[in-house]
Amino acid sequence: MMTSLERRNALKGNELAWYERMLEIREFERRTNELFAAGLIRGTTHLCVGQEALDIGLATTLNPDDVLAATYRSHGVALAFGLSSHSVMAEIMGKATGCAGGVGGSMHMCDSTVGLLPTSAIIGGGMPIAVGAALAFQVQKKKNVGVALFGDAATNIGAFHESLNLAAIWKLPVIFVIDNNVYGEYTRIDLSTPIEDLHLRAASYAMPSIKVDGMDVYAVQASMQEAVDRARRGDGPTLVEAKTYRFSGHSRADQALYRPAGELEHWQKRDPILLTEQALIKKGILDQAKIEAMKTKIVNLVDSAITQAQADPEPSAKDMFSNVFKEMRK
Amino acid sequence: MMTSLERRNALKGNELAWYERMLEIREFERRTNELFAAGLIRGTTHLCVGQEALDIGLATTLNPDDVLAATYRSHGVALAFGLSSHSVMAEIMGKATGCAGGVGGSMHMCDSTVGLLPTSAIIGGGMPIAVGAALAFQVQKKKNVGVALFGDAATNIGAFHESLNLAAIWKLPVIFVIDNNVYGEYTRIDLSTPIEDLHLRAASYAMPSIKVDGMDVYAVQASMQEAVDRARRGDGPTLVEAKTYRFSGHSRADQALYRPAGELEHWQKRDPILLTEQALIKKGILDQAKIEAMKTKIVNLVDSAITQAQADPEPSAKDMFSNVFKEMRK
Amino acid sequence: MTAMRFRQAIVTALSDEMESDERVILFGEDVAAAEGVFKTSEGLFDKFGPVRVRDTPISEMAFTGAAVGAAMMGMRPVIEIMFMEFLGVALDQLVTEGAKMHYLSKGEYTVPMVVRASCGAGLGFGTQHSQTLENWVAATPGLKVIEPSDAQSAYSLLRAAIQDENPVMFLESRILYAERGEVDTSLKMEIGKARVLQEGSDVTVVALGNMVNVARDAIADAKVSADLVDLATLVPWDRETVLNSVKKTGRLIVVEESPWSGGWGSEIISTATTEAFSALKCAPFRITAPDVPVPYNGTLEARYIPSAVHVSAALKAAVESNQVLKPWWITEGVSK
Amino acid sequence: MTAMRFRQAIVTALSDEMESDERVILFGEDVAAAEGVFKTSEGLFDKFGPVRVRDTPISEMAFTGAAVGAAMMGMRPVIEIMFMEFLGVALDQLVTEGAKMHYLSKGEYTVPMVVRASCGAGLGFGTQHSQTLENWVAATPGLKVIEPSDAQSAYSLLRAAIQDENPVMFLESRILYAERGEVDTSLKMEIGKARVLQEGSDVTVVALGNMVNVARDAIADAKVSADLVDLATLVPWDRETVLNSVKKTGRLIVVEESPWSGGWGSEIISTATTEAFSALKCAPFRITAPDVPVPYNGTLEARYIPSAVHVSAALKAAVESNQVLKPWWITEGVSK
Ligand SMILES: Cc1ncc(C[n+]2csc(CCOP(=O)(O)OP(=O)(O)O)c2C)c(N)n1
Ligand SMILES: Cc1ncc(C[n+]2csc(CCOP(=O)(O)OP(=O)(O)O)c2C)c(N)n1
Ligand SMILES: [Mg+2]
Ligand SMILES: [Mg+2]
Repeated sequence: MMTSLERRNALKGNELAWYERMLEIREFERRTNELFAAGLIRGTTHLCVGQEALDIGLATTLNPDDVLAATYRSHGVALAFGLSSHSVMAEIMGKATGCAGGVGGSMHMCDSTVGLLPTSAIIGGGMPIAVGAALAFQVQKKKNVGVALFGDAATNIGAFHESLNLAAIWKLPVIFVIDNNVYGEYTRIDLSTPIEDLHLRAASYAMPSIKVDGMDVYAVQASMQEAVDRARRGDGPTLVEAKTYRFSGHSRADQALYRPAGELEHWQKRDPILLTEQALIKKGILDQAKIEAMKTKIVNLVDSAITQAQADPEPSAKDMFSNVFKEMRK
Repeated sequence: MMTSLERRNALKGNELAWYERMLEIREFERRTNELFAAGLIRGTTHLCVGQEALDIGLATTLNPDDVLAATYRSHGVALAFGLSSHSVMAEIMGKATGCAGGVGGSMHMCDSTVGLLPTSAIIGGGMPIAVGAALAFQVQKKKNVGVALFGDAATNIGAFHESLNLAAIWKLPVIFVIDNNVYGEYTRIDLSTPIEDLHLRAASYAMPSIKVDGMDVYAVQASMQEAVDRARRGDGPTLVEAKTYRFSGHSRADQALYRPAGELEHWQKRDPILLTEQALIKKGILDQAKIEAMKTKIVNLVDSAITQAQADPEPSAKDMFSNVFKEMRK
Repeated sequence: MTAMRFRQAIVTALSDEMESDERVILFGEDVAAAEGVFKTSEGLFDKFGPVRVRDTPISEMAFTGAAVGAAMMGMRPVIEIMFMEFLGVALDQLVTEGAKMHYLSKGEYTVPMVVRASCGAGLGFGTQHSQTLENWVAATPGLKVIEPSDAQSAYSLLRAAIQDENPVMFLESRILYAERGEVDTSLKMEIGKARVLQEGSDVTVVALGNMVNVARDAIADAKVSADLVDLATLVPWDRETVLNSVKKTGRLIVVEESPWSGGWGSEIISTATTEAFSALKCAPFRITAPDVPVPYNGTLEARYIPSAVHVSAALKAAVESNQVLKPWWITEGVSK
Repeated sequence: MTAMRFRQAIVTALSDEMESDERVILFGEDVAAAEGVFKTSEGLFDKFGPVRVRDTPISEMAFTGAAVGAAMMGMRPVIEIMFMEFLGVALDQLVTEGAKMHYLSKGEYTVPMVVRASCGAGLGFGTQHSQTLENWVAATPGLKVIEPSDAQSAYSLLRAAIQDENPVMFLESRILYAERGEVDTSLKMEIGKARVLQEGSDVTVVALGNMVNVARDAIADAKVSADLVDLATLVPWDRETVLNSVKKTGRLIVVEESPWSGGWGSEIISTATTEAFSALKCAPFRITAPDVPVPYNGTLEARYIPSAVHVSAALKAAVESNQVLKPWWITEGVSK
């Protein structure tokens, strides 16, 4: 079994691995959806199908000692950051072996070994925390960056405004990444927000911003690299807006019937996995046979992760009382 | 005794009355400061010296059935809106005759007969409330407007961002007025905010904005009129930034020693009362003799208001239990 | 009488109020076109249109405050905070602004608004979407707090809340949304009046929201003679009914989903002890959730919530031998 | 031992911790250049410089959350919320994020941060700047809550709070800032331990923050033999000390500045009743503020806060005749 850190490092400079990890995320979400429908997962889930390029772009540009504050929609970014399908699925199933020990669930992914802070289920919850992590790095004179990843609709919450302003005035090494997947729950972004290009809000804080095609992993990497470089240089924060699309419904059983006809199909033509596939084929490092082999491997990998997670033990009553407070060193 | 509404209406189209009311505000604040220093007022006070043109500009452009959500720094706007010096001073002194019955104090002015909502002592507290008032007007198909008046430093609180966005998306008849007096408490605005022209933040909401010389009552009126017209036409909100200067310290005994040398003096040359005085003299409706007479009248008016307030009764223990809940109609 | 689900009782109350009073407007995230994530506004957008039923951006502070302002200008806004936790980004507007406007205006302005919020554990929504959090709002003079336990009280109390001249926090046990009950739409209920759902002689059980149902099952299971008091309104709570019951039975158990520390049940015990001390036959006590964040895992979450089995044992201990049943985490030795 | 004001004890504790641990940083509105609106960070900006002592914009949500994030990355941030009410715009970050990060990370991340906030009535700051509001934070598993009563406990407990590995809410009775007391900077105090300030046999008086001083005066005035328990830590509070005292004296009075409804004192009464029922000689009771927004007028504000005169009368009623003293607004007939 590879550790999270090993799985993270395995992506380094390895384009095929990016593609494979994207396949893993896609397959993982497909199975999650299936398991939820079958009643084998409780609560709620928020799938990230269609956003794999963004997740991989983040994971491959950041270092494992950089940190990310993300949201309830984080299966993909967790896998991209290096967590195993088993660790994520076990968490979704509430097992003791899950990345949060089974007390978190689908909305709360975490792994300190790769800088994945506990993801927040509160809109805007993670932004000030990423700012604070960046503050620590600045004080500690470390070259790390803090990243907040959140949705388009989250740009309307007060914490967004306050976080960007504070980061700007303190010139913190933090990057705010808007995953603009066009919807906040069942509401199209234009119904809740009077401007289309959300990154333009950076102007309110004299902060540089970047708009990027979130379906293109290379584009995401390039934009993130620019922002990361700025942060590591000590030149402060950046607001990045990645234009993506939520292929699935918002959560659970949502069929997304509120979508205008043809919209999904339009975006599916720009499926990030498809785009990566085409790019790699063009570069001559991927072909149909390899694709098939990889897909089979991934199907099996995710399947056995699920089988394993299902067989895993549940946390005990005692576990529920652990980690409420950190005990003091005596 | 004139009612608040009569005092408000007395300003209508009467430039001399504006000037006189500005004198009243100035004298009122001078006496407030004196009384506080003498220990005759408890708690805290936030003077508005230097901002009289903004207060009068608002009061003369809005109708008495428009509403204003303002802040703890509202003695001036209360007087401009029509409240008597007695009613405001009695409140500051905690008397039963005060505009909030003595339970509010300096930070909580209110008078429903002229649309002065209870002022909030929480930064950002009034903005959503003005939005809500505007929402009511829109639903009720009334031509009224809601106005939020707040400081420069308040543009960094989350409620600012959320309120502007909500007002914009619902196209509400609301006007956000930034009283940019250069300081938030003891901190110069450039130390807390990375941009200088705060009205530019309106771009984040595709909202029109206006920058105006807050020392010039005519300019304030013109800008407010533009915003009010837009709102009454049903064309939505406006962000107005009035450039003013806080002649006094933030509150109570603050000597404002943190000000750069010469800054106060620079602004004092643009004292709003001075500017109005000069304009009225130029127009030939004011002369030195009239000024002297008015000043004497105002000094006496404020003085007798104070004398009266001091003699007024305190609220009774029973008053403290009134108006916690509105009793139901039976 | 009509059989309907708890969530339909909410819809019906909203609809009936909106029909009879055009000042009532409704807004919140996805309450209009999508009819609410819990379908608690089904049909209302179609029926009352986009002026009165509105989707908001994700801006709890702005839209809670907008309700305050609209209420002060003569509307009767009802807003939906999807999960009670989300009030954590907007508490100021309800508690520090809305609840104080009547007081600060010498009574000149009133704030007739209702903040509906779903609350409680049991559905696997994890630690940031499963608390009841009455404590955030319960010590706010000027704010009423209601928490119905079934479709009938949801219907009648929501109507009463909308008709009230004051700000009201209306907490809905999320786990009850799908539960069915008989509703008489002509039945009025008064805010501040507890419901004695069942009468008995040996013990008084006080509960709120879904815990009323747990308590009912427990009483049946324990076969004790109990007064079951559904508090229904937490602020102002019905001291008279509770005290009369305790004076009659001499025993008091409060069942609450709040944590062991800081939960509202302490106030019931404390008041009853002070006011009915000489009537008490044994120590009154609370049955609560433990002092931990709500765990996601289903088995743990089920243990987190007070269970009928445990409450039943507590009832027997009290009635049969005047004993206090300690929390399970103490008796089982898993925590202090 | 050094005589210093309460606010200087705060400064000294901050300074000593910052000196001994470079991970400690301080930020908030006007805490740096201006040294705090209550001068609770006097000299710290000069001493520790702009990297470790920072002024923030007026953005409580952002800077409270920034403390959470910085703490998770190994710093020990102390932030100042100028008036406790301002947490109403930022509660989410402390209660729903910060307090749950350790749990949600299987203990991998810790959040050693302190949120200092001034609280309480008595200085004429009006209804939005005068509450104690412990109830907003007290039912939060994962968050400790401290409220010192004098310069010594302010000093020792603030140091303990900063050294603690968990998020701590540190409430400072604003009215105490100017009070002087003797401080022994070598004295350590433990979080979660109450201080028995005075021992007696006939009644246990439990208080917090400035109410400890009111209780002390009352005990002297009433000339009763009382245990005066300064709770000092509200979460987790010292059950053992309180229960032992109640078992000894058989009488319990809690003095609190919270409102009558929803105040923290209920929990003390409730727990003591449950755990020490048979030891009680008479009904325990609370002395609290009334259920009204804090009034500005000085006479009313003085009545709002529990007074030594009233507490003294209550002590006598309890000790001399086992009676409960009703709140003054009831006995005087000004309210129900
Ligand atoms: C403060 C708060 N308000 C509301 C919600 C409910 N909610 C969960 S997800 C969501 C939509 C968020 O949309 P967006 O930010 O675009 O992210 P996406 O789900 O598309 O990834 C809402 C409203 C919440 N979790 N927190
Ligand atoms: C939420 C909140 N945070 C902090 C404060 C404390 N405070 C009162 S006035 C003030 C400065 C506000 O500056 P500005 O908005 O420019 O208004 P001005 O006082 O200059 O009129 C601050 C920080 C508050 N009242 N509310
Ligand atoms: Mg989205
Ligand atoms: Mg200012």
